[in-house]
Amino acid sequence: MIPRLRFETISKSFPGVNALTDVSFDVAPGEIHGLLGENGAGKSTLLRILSGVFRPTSGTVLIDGQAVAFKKPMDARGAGIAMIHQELQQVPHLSVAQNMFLGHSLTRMAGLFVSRREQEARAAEALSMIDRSIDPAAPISSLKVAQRQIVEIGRALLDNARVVAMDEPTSSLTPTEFDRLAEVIASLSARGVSIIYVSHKMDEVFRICQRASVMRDGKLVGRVDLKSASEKDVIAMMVGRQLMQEEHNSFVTDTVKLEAKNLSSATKIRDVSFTLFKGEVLGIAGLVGSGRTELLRLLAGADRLSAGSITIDGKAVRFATPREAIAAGIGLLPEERKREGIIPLRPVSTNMALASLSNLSAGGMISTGKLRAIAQDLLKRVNLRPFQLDRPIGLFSGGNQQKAIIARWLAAKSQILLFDEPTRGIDVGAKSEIYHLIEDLAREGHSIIVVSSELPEIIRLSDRVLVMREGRVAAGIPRDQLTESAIVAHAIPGANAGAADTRAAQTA
Amino acid sequence: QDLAPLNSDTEKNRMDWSELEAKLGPFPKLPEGTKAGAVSKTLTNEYWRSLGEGYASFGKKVHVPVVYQAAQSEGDQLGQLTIAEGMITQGYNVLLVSPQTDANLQPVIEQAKAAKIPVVNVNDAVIPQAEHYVGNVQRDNGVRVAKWFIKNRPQGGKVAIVEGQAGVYAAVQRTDGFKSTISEGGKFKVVASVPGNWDRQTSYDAATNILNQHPDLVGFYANNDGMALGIVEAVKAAGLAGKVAVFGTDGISDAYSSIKAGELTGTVDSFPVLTGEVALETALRLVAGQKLPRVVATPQALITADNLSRYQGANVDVRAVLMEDAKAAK
Amino acid sequence: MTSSSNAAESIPAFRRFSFSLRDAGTLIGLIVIMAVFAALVPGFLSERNLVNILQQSSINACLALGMTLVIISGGIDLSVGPMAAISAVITATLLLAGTPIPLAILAGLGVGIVCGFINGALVAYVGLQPFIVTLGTLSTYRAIALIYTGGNPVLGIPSGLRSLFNGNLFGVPTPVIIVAVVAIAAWILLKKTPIGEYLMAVGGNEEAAYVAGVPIARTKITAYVISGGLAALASLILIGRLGAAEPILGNLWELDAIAAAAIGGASLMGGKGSILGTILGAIILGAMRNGLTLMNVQAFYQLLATGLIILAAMIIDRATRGRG
Amino acid sequence: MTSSSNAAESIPAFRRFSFSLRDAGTLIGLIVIMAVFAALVPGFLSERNLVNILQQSSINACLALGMTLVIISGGIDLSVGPMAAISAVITATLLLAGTPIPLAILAGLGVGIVCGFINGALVAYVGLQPFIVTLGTLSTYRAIALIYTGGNPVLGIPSGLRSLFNGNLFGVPTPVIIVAVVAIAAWILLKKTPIGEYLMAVGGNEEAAYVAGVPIARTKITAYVISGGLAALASLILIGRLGAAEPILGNLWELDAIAAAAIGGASLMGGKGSILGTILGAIILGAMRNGLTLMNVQAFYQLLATGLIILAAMIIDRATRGRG
Ligand SMILES: Nc1ncnc2c1ncn2[C@@H]1O[C@H](COP(=O)(O)OP(=O)(O)OP(=O)(O)O)[C@@H](O)[C@H]1O
Ligand SMILES: Nc1ncnc2c1ncn2[C@@H]1O[C@H](COP(=O)(O)OP(=O)(O)OP(=O)(O)O)[C@@H](O)[C@H]1O
Ligand SMILES: [Mg+2]
Ligand SMILES: [Mg+2]
Repeated sequence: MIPRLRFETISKSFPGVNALTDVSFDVAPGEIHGLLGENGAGKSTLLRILSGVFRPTSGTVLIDGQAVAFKKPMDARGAGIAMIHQELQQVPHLSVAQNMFLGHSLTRMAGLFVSRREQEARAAEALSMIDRSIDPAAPISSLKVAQRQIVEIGRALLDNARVVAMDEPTSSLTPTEFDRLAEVIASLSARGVSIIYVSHKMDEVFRICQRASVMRDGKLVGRVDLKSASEKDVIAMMVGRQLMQEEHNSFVTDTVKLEAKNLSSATKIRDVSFTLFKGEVLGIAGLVGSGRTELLRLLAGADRLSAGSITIDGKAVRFATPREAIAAGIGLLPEERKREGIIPLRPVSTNMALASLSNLSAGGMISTGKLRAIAQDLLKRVNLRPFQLDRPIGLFSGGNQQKAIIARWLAAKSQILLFDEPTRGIDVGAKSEIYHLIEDLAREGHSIIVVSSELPEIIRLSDRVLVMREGRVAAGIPRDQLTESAIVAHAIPGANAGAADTRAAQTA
Repeated sequence: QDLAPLNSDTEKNRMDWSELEAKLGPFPKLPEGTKAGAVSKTLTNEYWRSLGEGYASFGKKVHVPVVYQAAQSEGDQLGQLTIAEGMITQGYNVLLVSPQTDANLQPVIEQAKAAKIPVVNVNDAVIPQAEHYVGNVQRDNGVRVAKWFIKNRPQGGKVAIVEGQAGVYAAVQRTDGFKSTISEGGKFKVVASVPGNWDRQTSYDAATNILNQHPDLVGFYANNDGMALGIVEAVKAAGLAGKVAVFGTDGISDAYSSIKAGELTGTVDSFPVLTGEVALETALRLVAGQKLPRVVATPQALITADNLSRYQGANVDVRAVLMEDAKAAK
Repeated sequence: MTSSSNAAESIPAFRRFSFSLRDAGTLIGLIVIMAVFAALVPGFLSERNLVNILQQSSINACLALGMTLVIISGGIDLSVGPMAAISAVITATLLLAGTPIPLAILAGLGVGIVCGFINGALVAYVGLQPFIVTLGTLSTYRAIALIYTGGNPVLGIPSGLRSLFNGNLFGVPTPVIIVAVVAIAAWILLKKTPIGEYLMAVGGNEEAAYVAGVPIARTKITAYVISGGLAALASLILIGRLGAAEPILGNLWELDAIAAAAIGGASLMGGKGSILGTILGAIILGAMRNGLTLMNVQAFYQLLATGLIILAAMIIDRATRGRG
Repeated sequence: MTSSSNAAESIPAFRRFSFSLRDAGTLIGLIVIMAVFAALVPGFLSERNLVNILQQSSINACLALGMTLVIISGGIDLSVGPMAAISAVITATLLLAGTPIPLAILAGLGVGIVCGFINGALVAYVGLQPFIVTLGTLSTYRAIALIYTGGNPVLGIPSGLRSLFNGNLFGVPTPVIIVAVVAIAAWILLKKTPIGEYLMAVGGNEEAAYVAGVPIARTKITAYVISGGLAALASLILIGRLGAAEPILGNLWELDAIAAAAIGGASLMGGKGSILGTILGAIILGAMRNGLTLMNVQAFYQLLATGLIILAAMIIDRATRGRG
């Protein structure tokens, strides 16, 4: 049988980096093909070649046996290839539906006018497969990241594509949404649509994919049949070594580090109270839109409190800007890396040092030596790849950008670290590195709050978990009662929201 | 540096252009290879192009090559300075400059002095340190128009002024001359004196607004002809043609045509071509080593439909006519 | 654009209606200015004067509409004045040479379109910065107009053209009607057609637009071409009014046009702008000039007032939108 | 920022050196222009003329350095000319009133700094768009200078100040030395201090800079304050040269300063710019004017050449950087 899609000895080099070397594999019609690899392995680059964003340095892409050479994304789209990009590709002042149909609007009157109503209807239809709550007429900028990611998925479903390339489509989604995506993918596959699925979440890949190709350093290192292979083997193939068994370690002390009382914000947060101890890792779980990100932004001084108080080390604090929070020892790893995290044109080293420049300067001048030393040290610690400190951060793969931002807060010596989806888009190897890092930080006496939509991650890391629901703390679950079902039970609206649980959360 | 700051309108050490030959004798012989450089404000205004024609025609007459340059726009102060400095380095024997502002060519005066090149300030802005100035009396432009009103509209009434760019010497002087003269008898009232920025469109809009509020206006005085022609259109659009007198300044050819057509009431012509000729003559006499007074005054005349044929036409020798005028004035 | 990006973010429902809210802010700014002048100048609110204000705002509004589209696409067009000048002098010379009026008008508009196309091509194909491209063509086009005419105005525009662009229709000046039609067309273009979406997309997130298959170059060029065409149209209105086409016409028009667009809510970072807002912005500027002239404010103080009113209008607008 | 976002993206090592490579592009542009003039104009490359070019470029370079910092921070400053005018007339009147020279200089610089601070505060605290803020202050500051002096120039600057700003040191004109020192200081500020990093962060991604604790408001204000201070310094150089301070001084300075920064590689989208590039850009503009004058090109054609050379310099630069 002719494969639906075939990569033939694809190479791509960027000046200074060989992103892909002789990658060949094929995907059958209706196949759901996993594409695995560490951060920077070249997965996105390969898919971007497929979707016409890049042209390969050498090699050919064949679709249904025919060689294609796309000059621009439009060409790929015309050839029946849809792509969900790793980073959100959206235009702020357009509506959800307009974004979804951008570049191939539905029109009436001989293509003269955009048919908004029809677009919105079709957009709603596509979105409803995953999330019914998104209003296709709303401006995209009013949506949270997760919802925007769903919009990206919806967009790919609009084209009746032959191949759908998904580059980490669920990086900010919760398992609930993944379940629905899995159904959608299954029905696409049943219709003969081929899917390439890139994700760092192994369980997802094992659940939906039949076969997978594994990449390392721009080369294809193996093809695996996921029915027979074990997760451990695949990870070993990706990372090139065995990962240690993950176990939770607790370093909680009974010194109160931060105390939040009755926090409310103008928009979402209602009456949130909790205590954070020195050395504690406090997990915050909840559905998309439950207010987790908002809570972290409040704590980090990025948004204003409308009521309530925060004390750190027993002293009342009130932050007007993140800068003040940083001075008080709080660091926020933002959820939306591209928009809130990086200064794309600046080197990775200065991006890392941005929050601690005053400490790295003497007499008003940045001490280049100190900056280099700390960059060397911390970026090595987070395992940045490629290890080029002067390279603009915008050119790094998504996961490596994330690592650099984590390093930012290590450089700033923040005592309270607020990690919003810290492993979003991070490969398994690096993920375990980050887990160890978080544990090390806790051991060193940092207090850490981790927001994550991945329940295994929350369970792996947390000493205690707060579950949020509609802007309130629905429950506090201590370590010994921590299970996925316990969290889910509290997170879903209408479940038994015990006031007692809330109280438990504050003192647990 | 010991020179008192020049006020071209009031300077005592002056001479009328008509006396040049009489007092200094026939045009002298010049050193071999004499060449003159001239810098003016802009070529986008006919006035300055005509001045250049005057330079060229006199240069041709006495076989002196004249290079005439201008800044890229009115108000380009540093660009004009660059041009003038370039001329000094290039070894011209004399410079004629029409500065954008009173001060922007000051360094040229100093550098030229060091290089022993005479500099003649020709019209408009006045460099305080200038040793020689050729031009008309700016203030007098406004005065002449005011006098016309006093004579021809004896019952008085409301008048309005549309000014040139705020802060520019010529605009300030012309406006002031008109304002102070017309207010003297107490019969006229200046109901508006608003900026037109040397711009036809701005003046049109300003005039429309003024006419709207004062339909009984007697007349407009504009600091230049371009603005006056804009005002004429506004007056026509308001249906007040013939009722509101409009005066401009400079005497560009379009102003003449408009007067002929019975639209523009008048303009104060300062005869740029003649001014150019006189200025170059003055400059070259300096090169030849003659002593001249600090200011050589050039003529101007209020042109209206009544006297237009005297100053323009196929057989009119403007120079001769003006010479007559000068004699008559004495 | 402010340090309080957080505030903006925490009011999403807000954003949903932000366009009309922003326009409301501009409208309030206009009302405040009108009220102040009405109190100070008798007759300011007379019908005749209001029509006057609209007529005097029409040229700037026409340019500002094109500017708004360019700004939305992430660019800027400093060359509107010189483009207008070239098409004015060409139309005028054609008319004087006896070319039929419709043909001369088409030629004038065509010249504006060609100039706009050159701007657009330099931005989109050569990849130069819009500011510097149009700064370069600002000089170049002006020089062409000056060289073509030798610096002299072209006088004697036939009355046929003049009445077309400077007449009245049911008591409304034709320039006002023309600009209203253009504004409606621009609004439809922006809100109802794919091109409008492309403009917003290219200015809002060029990479996303590219990946989505938006024809980037074509979209940018379209914006500059429209700006050129509207500059030409503005010049026709002007020569209709003045009866003369000057090569120096349109000096500093770009600043007024940009000010109108910005007062109306266009962001010079691209991706954002409102047709209604721009029209209101142009009227704010027109009303201000008119009021100051009627008050016979002295030149220096008029300049002062112009500056302060622009700032005040922006501050009022910012405040009514509820800053945060 | 071009349609080929992909192409731009695919040249990373490039980007790594992009600053110096970009500067090399500007340098090549300068060399080409110099070579052309050298071939056409005898004496163009004489030492005296070269010094002349530097001296004539010094004022624009001084302004353009401040402009570069503002542009890097994501803003723009249209009010440099009027800021210069205000500080010039105030310094001059103080000097005439017998104030000691150092004090008068400090006062002049202080005035520029205050004006810059107002611009910065309106941008950073009130949250207005930089273009419109500085368009408003462009009129306001100019009006203040005119009102303060009644429109008259202030003549008779003491020779002490004049020799300070218009003298020679080892045969090099002092303005050139002053600007060289300012350029080095600006380079150090941008490359070696936290403020420089903050400027690039704020212009590069304001939201991210905010979350990372960059003091957004303070950073933006710093840029405008520096721009105001350097405008004042430029005005001191000018009044040293002219011996007079005029309220209408500095007309259209902003365009030249922006052109120099943009030719030198500053992106008006913010986050990007080069001190060396800006200096080269200012020299390109200076050399061009000088050369055209020496060639006795007529004003209209000079305007044409100015426009075309700006475009050509940008195209050469784009081409040498290897477009894609
Ligand atoms: N536009 C670009 N310019 C230069 N280098 C690039 C560019 N895009 C990617 N690279 C480099 O190519 C390599 C592969 O990156 P790619 O984004 O394909 O990795 P990835 O496998 O998708 O990683 P991740 O899991 O982190 O998303 C990396 O070293 C990256 O830095
Ligand atoms: N359906 C929705 N439509 C529009 N805005 C929403 C919706 N749901 C939530 N939001 C906005 O999201 C914010 C709260 O979500 P927040 O990001 O704090 O929660 P979260 O649990 O962190 O979500 P995420 O998992 O996406 O990070 C609020 O400001 C709210 O206005
Ligand atoms: Mg990737
Ligand atoms: Mg979140």
